[in-house]
Amino acid sequence: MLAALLAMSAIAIVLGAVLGYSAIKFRVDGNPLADKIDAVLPQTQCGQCGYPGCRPYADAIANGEADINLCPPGGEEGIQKLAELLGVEPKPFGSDAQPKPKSVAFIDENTCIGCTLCIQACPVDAISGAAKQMHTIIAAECTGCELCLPPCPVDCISMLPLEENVANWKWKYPVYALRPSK
Amino acid sequence: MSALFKFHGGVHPPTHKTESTATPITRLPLPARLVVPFRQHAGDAAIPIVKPGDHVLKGQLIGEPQGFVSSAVHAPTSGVIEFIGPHPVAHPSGLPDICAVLIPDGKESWIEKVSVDYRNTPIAGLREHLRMAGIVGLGGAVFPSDIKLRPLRGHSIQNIEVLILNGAECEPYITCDDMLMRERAAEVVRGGEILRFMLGAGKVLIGIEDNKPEAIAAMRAAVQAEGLPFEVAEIPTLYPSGSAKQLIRVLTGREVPSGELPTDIGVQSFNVATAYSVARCFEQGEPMLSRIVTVTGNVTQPRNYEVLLGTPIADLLAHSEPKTDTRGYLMGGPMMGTPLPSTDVPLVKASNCFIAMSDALFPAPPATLPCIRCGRCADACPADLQPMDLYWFARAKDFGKTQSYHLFDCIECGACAYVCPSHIPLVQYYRFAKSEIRAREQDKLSADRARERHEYREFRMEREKREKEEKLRAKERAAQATKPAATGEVPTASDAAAEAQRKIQDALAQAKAQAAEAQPRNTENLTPEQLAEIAEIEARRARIRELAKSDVEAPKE
Amino acid sequence: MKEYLLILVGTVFVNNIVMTKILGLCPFMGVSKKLETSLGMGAATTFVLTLASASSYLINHYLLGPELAYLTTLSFIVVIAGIVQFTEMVIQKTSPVLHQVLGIYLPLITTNCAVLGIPLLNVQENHNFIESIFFGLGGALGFTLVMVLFAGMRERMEGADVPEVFKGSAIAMVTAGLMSLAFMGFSGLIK
Amino acid sequence: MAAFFSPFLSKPDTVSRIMLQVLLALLPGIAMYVWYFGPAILVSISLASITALGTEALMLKLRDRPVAPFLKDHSALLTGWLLALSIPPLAPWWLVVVGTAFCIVVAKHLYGGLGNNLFNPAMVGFAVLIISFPAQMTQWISPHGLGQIELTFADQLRYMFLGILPPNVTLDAITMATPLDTLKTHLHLDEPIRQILDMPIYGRLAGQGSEMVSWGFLAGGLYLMARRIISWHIPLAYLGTIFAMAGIFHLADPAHYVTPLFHWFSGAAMLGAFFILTDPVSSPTTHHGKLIFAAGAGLITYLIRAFGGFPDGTAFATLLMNICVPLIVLYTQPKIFGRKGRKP
Repeated sequence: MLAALLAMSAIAIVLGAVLGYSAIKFRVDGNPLADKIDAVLPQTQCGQCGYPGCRPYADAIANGEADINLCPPGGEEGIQKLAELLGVEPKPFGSDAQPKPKSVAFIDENTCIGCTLCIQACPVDAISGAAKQMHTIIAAECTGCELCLPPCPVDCISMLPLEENVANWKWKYPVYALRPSK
Repeated sequence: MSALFKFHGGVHPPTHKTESTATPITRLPLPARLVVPFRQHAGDAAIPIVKPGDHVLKGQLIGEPQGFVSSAVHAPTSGVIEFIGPHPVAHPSGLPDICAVLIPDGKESWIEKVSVDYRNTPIAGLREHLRMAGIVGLGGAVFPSDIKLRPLRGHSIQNIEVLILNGAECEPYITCDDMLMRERAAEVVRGGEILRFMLGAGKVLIGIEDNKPEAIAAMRAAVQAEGLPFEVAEIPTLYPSGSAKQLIRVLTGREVPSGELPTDIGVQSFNVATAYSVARCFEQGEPMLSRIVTVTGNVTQPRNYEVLLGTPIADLLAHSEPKTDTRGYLMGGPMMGTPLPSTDVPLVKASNCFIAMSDALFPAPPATLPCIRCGRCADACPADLQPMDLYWFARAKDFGKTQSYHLFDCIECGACAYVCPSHIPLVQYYRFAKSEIRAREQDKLSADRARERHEYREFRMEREKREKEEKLRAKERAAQATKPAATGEVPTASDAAAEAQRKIQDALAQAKAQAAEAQPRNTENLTPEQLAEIAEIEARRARIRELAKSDVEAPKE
Repeated sequence: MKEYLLILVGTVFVNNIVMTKILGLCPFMGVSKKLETSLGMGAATTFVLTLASASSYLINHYLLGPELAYLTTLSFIVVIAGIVQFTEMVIQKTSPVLHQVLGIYLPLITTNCAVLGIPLLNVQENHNFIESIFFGLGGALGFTLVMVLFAGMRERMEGADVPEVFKGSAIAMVTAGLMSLAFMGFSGLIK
Repeated sequence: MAAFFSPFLSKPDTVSRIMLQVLLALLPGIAMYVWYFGPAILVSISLASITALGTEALMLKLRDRPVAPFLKDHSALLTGWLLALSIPPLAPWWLVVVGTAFCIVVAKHLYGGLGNNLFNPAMVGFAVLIISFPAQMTQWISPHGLGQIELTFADQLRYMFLGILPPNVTLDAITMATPLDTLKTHLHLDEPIRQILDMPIYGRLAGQGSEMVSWGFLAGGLYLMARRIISWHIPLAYLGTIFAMAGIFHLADPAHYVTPLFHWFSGAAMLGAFFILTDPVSSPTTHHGKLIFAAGAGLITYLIRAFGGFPDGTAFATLLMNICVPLIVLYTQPKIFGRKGRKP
């Protein structure tokens, strides 16, 4: 009986020593994963995921607090990429966070009073204008995050979905009848 | 005769070329109205510089190039611009595009045509001239020709050894280049010489498939007549030998490295029709206003026409009298062409052929079955790709994998779908995958830009906050420095309350004084009538005050 | 030297630990979704298994001896856990990507029945030191080979038009079954 | 509908025509089979065909796919025929039915039907049968003229369907092991090759009747290569490897290892080389891949025949190499246009 205890404790001591030494030698810090997740997110900084912007959401996913299907602007392929990156099963969107077609904000110029509230709210400075001057949205820079809608006192901002034109038209997934055409 | 080389794969579809080469090129009479799209070339659309109602001359610039990859658009004939706005165009999406509708006045009065002596004009000037004349590649890509003549990045002059004039025209049914070479070989050759001069190319090869003997003879005669050291090479008929990369491989044995341009290996290729329009542009000073078009297929009179750009297709087709059992029209060839959403679309620089489709000529293929990986498409692919794997991952929408199988090296020639025993629309899957990948890369770019702007904004907010705090602290320090000199001891809480009280009293007193001084002004030097009027108003005010007082008390009792 | 090679080839092909002995199925099913992860997992398992079979022989031969034979399983598990922890630290240091991608399956090597099974088989067939190392190496290489092939098949099956009910791990199980059916062809090859 | 995208032209060839060609190419071999072993094989082939088509239709109905186009593509028929040809003709009727049903349902439709299966369906069926019913799978009949008792066709039918033998005939009398099987058993008894090959069962090259059947399949295979239905890579590599391996071992020890030609014309070598391994769905698509795939199959076939437990290794070799196909294809991608680095 004594020999058994001795043997086991001998193994334990040897292993403890090896692991202790390597724990020091192979210390590693920082979490490169968060940057990779942030690279996948659509950077709309819209906060629909419940976090104040994409970087906080990326950090939350990295240390496992947040789920991967809370980002509607990222759409279906966003979840696909996150699932692939984290090696987990892709989850469909929850009922509340359904992705919407990409849209751009538009200021109705006859009601805008130039109060600069939307300019302060815009996460990517996509609104040009000054106090008491006319405001307008730079369509190219607007990410469609809808953060400028609530602060506007006169509700002159509306979201216009990007319509298809000859330039951004995409070929569709081919659909053909399995039955012979005749 | 330089040796010829082979490229992997290629197919032999029935050529159907003899129908439309029987009659010579016919000029089409002026149609009733012309619809000129502003996006007739690769790259950004031209910007309209005319307004509805303007009168324009034939050849007058109506659309300025915008951005680096763009080209100009001209009025095909003299007349009045009726309308500028969206109009259906020949695009697979069927979506409208911005066009100018021109009502010809029938006079065909030209602008003042200026011919250019290309030998002693700076090359850059010549390129600018081509860009403003709207000269684009007529092989099908409609890429602005001036950019293709630009020296390679970082080189002052072009190091092009070989210029190739592409007269292969390997698509079935299409014969517009063939007829152009037969009837106007001289100008094509002179255009080739201009391009050779601009590129400083050593050798010029003209590649023509051996199923066009008359064109080969005509071009050789023209080269002889012009006394130019060009070589007309007769290449074997094999689809898609007319594709630039494949023709360069056949004529020079060099392979354009994947993802790079032909100029990187010292070769540049132009379509023969492009060379022809370059010659017309410099010799007659004519911008690109018309082109040769084949109308063939299920029509009684298949032939080639010289047609003004912007001519509605319905007029063009009417001349060839399509047969009754035509069930649709095709722009381009049967292998790479696109179905026309309607015939009310204009002819553009890229439309080299229109085919009337009938069940006899284009039978509906049998039912599409799943891919059995038989490998015939891989044997037929001129780019040595593995179409069955590309199809497999494009169908599963796994775009990362399609790129690792070199999706973007696919030239969409259709050879794989042609030989597929399961009749799968393979090219459609590749176009879908390419569109999706391009859209995603675009999203990625805008996402990165959005992140940069967001991070800069955060940084700017931080900076502003810090500056505000510093300013505040500086002000306080300054205020601190002046106040202690006067009282010497630290004011206690009660003193502070008394201080505040005193301030309020002063403010009230000041307000009362101001109200008292506020006399009604301009009461002197008034005319008697004004004084009477003021008196009457004062009276009325007094009466109203009486009424108001009584009302207020009235409800109280 | 010939019989060492025979052991090696035998354990990789003929009595492959995953296909014929049906050991180590959970990482085989879990990690083989992508080719890179299965390669990483295979390498990690080979590293652990070779070390484990070597150290298990030493422990069994010198430390435990005949009278303490009842301790073999317990001590083997402790040693394997130590080695796996050591491997995890090495991998986290050398390639954090692989460490992140393997995720939970890296520490799970400890519970991989192949990793414990092989040392126990070594003891059962009382191989000498060199034989047990070759047996461990062969078993691990067999595991890696089969898992990489399986990952190749699963990546291709991603795009297959599998009926909805069978999508995902169901069709993977069927494929694994057919694979072991195929490996039965090798039976009897080595006496 | 499909003609709404370019290209609008296509070659008139179809999948059903390809599979039909392969079926036609099987006929010479089947003719030899009937000639030497009697018409019983035709019964099992028709049984297999009916089961294959029936199961295919059932599965297509279950997946609510249009049944007509898929039934007309003859792929199920081909699977049925290949399985029927690789199991003993006198095997009980349910053996063929169970085998074919398993092929079509599990090996083909579970993966998604035509074009999605990873394993060659016929060989999966064969492997399942040989492992689950080893007894019935060794009831091969002897070719004519070997002095065995000749069963009339009616007796054969009665035995296949009812399992009743004519009064004074025992099962062993009418059945015998395949030439390969007898070779392996006698080799185990350490008899020299020359003595074994003198047995009546062996003809000039290999088994008395089975070598002629192999000639039939060889003829069919060459027809397929001529019609460019299959490429030369797989048959050449497969038969070449078997020839090389058998040659080496025969030269090293002629007393224990038979000549390469024996291996060519015995068992399912020819059937495997031209019809089984060249199944386009489960074999690699790249030319180099086909060579590696077939060479591997040849190696494994020879190892199993010479040292393994089963008489003929073609089936297991096919399945084992099918496992490696996705990886082989991944690593034998040809250099694409513009990446060959060819500067003339």
